[in-house]
Amino acid sequence: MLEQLLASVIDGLLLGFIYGLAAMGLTLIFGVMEVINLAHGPIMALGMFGVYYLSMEMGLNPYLALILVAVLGMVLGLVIYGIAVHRILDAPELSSLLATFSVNMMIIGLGTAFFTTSPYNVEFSMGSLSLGPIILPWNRVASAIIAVAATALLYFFLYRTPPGKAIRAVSQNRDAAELMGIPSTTMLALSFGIGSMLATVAGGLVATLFSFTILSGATYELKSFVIVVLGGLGNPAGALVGGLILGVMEGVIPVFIETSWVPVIEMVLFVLILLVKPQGLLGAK
Amino acid sequence: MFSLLLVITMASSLNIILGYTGYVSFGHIIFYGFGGYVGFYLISQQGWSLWLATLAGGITASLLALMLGSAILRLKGAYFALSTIGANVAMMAFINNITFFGGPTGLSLNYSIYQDYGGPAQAKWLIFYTLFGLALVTVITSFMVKFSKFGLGLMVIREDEEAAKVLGVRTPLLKTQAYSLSAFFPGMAGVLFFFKNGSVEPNDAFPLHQSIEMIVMVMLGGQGTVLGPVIGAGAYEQLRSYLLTSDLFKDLQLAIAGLLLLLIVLFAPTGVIGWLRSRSNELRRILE
Amino acid sequence: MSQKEAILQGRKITKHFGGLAANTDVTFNLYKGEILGLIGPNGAGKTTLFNQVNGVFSPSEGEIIFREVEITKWPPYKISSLGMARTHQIVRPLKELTVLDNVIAGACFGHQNHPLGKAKEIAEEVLDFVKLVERRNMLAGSLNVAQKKRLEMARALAANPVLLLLDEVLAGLNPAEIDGMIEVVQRIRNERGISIFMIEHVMRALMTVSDRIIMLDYGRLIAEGTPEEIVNNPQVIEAYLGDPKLAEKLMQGGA
Amino acid sequence: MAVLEVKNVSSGYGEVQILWDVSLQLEKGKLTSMVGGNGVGKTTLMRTIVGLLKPWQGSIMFNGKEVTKLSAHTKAAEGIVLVPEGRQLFTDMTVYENLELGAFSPRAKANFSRNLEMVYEMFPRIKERLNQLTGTMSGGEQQMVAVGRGLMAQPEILMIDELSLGLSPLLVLDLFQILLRLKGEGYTILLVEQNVQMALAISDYAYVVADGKIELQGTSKEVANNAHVREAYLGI
Repeated sequence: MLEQLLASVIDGLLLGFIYGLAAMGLTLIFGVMEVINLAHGPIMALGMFGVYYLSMEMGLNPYLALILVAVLGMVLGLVIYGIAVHRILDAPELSSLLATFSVNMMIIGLGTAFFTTSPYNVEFSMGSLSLGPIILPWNRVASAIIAVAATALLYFFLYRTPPGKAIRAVSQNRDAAELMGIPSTTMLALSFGIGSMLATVAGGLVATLFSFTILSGATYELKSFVIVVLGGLGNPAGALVGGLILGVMEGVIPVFIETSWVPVIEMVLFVLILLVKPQGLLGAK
Repeated sequence: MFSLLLVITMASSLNIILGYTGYVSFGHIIFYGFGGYVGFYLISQQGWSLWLATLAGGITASLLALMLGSAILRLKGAYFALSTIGANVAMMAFINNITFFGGPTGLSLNYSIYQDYGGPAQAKWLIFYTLFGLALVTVITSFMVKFSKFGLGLMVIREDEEAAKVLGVRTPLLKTQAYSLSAFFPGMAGVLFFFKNGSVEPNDAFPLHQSIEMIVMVMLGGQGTVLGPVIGAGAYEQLRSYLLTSDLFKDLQLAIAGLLLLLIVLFAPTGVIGWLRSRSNELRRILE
Repeated sequence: MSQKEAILQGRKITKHFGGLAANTDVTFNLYKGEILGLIGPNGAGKTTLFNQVNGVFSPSEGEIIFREVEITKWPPYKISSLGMARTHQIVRPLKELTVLDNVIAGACFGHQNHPLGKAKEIAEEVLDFVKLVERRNMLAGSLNVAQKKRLEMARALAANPVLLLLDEVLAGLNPAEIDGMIEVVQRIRNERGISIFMIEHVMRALMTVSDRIIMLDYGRLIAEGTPEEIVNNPQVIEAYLGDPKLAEKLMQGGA
Repeated sequence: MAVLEVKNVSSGYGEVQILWDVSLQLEKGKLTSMVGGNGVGKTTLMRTIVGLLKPWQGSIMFNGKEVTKLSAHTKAAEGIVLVPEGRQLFTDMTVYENLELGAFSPRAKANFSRNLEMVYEMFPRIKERLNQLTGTMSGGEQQMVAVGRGLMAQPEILMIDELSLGLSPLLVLDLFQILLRLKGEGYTILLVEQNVQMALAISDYAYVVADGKIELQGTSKEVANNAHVREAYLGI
């Protein structure tokens, strides 16, 4: 029992880093421009298909493919920002929700036409790592390491580089940032780009672990919502912690009750936190 | 025609909370699904008549909204919208686990039951007329709300909730009432629809994307107007059935609907009615 | 003096936001039928005080008594039903509703809680009173600033309140509009017997309409008296024009 | 020589016009103040000059070059710097980060260390708290950071909106002394200040704004001795 529990916790933690990475993209965008990106899931799905095509069809190593996918994710984000997001930033909230959802519908619609809704698999294995009684597939370990590295890079960017600081400045006070000579529109577009880059990378990592369809993004999008709310909307560090909490929960809960209760618990928790502690468990601000 | 009447009912009732009160519910389908499930259970497992069960479906959906609303209507803007998504998914996952609702496989009817209503064909007509009546009652209710003191209170909340409180509007009460009312009709519609289909399962009952399609319909016609949701529902349904039957577009139905939504949001945020109203003052008075 | 009935009492009202004290120990009375002015420099805590009086915030400490009922922690709609109405410094018209509907809302939800039909009659009458009746079918969002201010006033009046809080109703108006508004304020008290508590920056106007004035500075009540007493109060002059000695000191230090 | 020339500018928010045909000049190295009641349009004018609001009519010339339609960040990068009302700091960032962001533009970056030294010297209090989040500071300290951040931007024109708002008299004295010093060092300053007496005491030239128009202008002495100004403020 204890061993099983430990294995579940480790499993959950490894997955949690990827969840956290995905949620970070969502929370970054919200933190900077108060837009809840409802196209987050489909963008993740595109990341999955990106890795699939680059590795299975073009023979690239999946992890190398991730780099290309990241670049494409950035470009995709910039395009989405320019077409659907920029114009509704000052409009009521409903507008941004609907605009990003319309992007969601378009990606899912086109994606279904191209890829159908049948499952795809990135077939690829690197053996396992044994830690005493616990056996971990290297895929999972590598994904978690990459997710951690990407998180660290994001933090380095946001806290140590001038454009990163400028993005934080814009997120805190857009007018004041303009007054300091910071081109706020460029920074907003850049953060949307980074947000969707993180989504595609997280999607790509998921693709190296599980089979997926064009609709798979939706599940991860919902998980990202839960995580983001756990960690506090707009707080990237919180997203990482939230991701780990969710990962561990998903690992541990099935040890005690049926797996099908997991989403009920997740979503009830989500609504409860929104109600009781909307600033998130970490209590930013 | 069934689905047209259904979407008119859904869009008009959503409009009460979305258009009049200004609260964006991304999970309004929850009331259709939950009310429908309860009614269907009463018919298929407890032998209730369709009429009683339909009423029960509406009432339980309203009660759900009352409970849910008294909690989540405290949230503002995006937080409210997110919580409705959460509630929707939670409910679907919950029903999946409830054995007397049949879990993931759902419930189905013994087809002999249609004999009580004059055979399957007759029953279908019966449901059609009932649904027609329901759609009509929903639109009439929407009209009555719009021109009542209650409706004025809701619109004051939509315009400025803080100012509403200062004016003496008991905002928590009114919001909850509006939410509850807007859940009643979808609950009944759910029972009728599942009864017509003869079965229900969680994935049919709580499709998140339909919640958002409802919002599109309301927006397309014009939120906050009586006729807007009706026109929007009609137009959207027309478009969807055209796309679904066209060889060229049938795979791209969703993408085109998405594009349409984006165009509305970017260029015509007040919908068809809003656009017409802004053309002329005369029309404004007619097109409430 | 002791005969006067205090309709609103603030007792040691204190409000903190985080570490900042917006109001500290503010105690005052407002007597029935009186126009009480509230002045103070920007950021002195005037609007914060209003927000506590009508329930938008509840005070961190202290009590508020209105018509002999303690209302300290009541929500605004409950206070409103007891007969208090207010206007906002930054006007809050219900933009997508018509002017008439804005005022009807005031009549049917506030103090009197009238049905729609009766509320409409009252609204028409009040709109006439503030000279906005010919614009009743326009959307409130399309009015200009002066009209929006009068609309706020009408909306508050339609509730037939016992006490009316006015937050800078004169700001942003030109001299002619100011005179018009002053007349309206006076008529509200004289013809309708409504007590008035008003924040105002246009001192000249306040001097002519108010019976008494209280002054806040850094969140504390520092002066109280008739307009005459207030203008001659050195603390008031200092707060508004700046301390003449401070300016001298500065010039010496700087030279 | 006029560094900044505002000619016949009208502006406002949405459909509401706030400024009517306003003209104003800033002379190089002079301290100009703008006084007037609440809501008369001083802040709106400042926001229009820096480009947060677009003028509806009229033009704005900066060093003889037209800058009327440039965006706020471009103007800031060229040296038109505003220390806005209410500080508007990046409250979840440290003092040092705020100062650093002040020097975002290439022009300002080139003078980074020199300006930083100057700010440290003027505001020793700030130097002691470089790693504190500005949101946790007192109003006075925040105002110092705001002025410091403005100075880091290497201003050709330094505009300050409500320097003394909500600060205690002692702090106000400190800040005004800093202003005097900046004036002595040749900064061109436009000051909006509710403390009329103090503003007029230290400035060279003054504009009185009322109802979105320039009602009166002249040397500070002339304005200070004008009976009309006293009347407009106190009604005496």
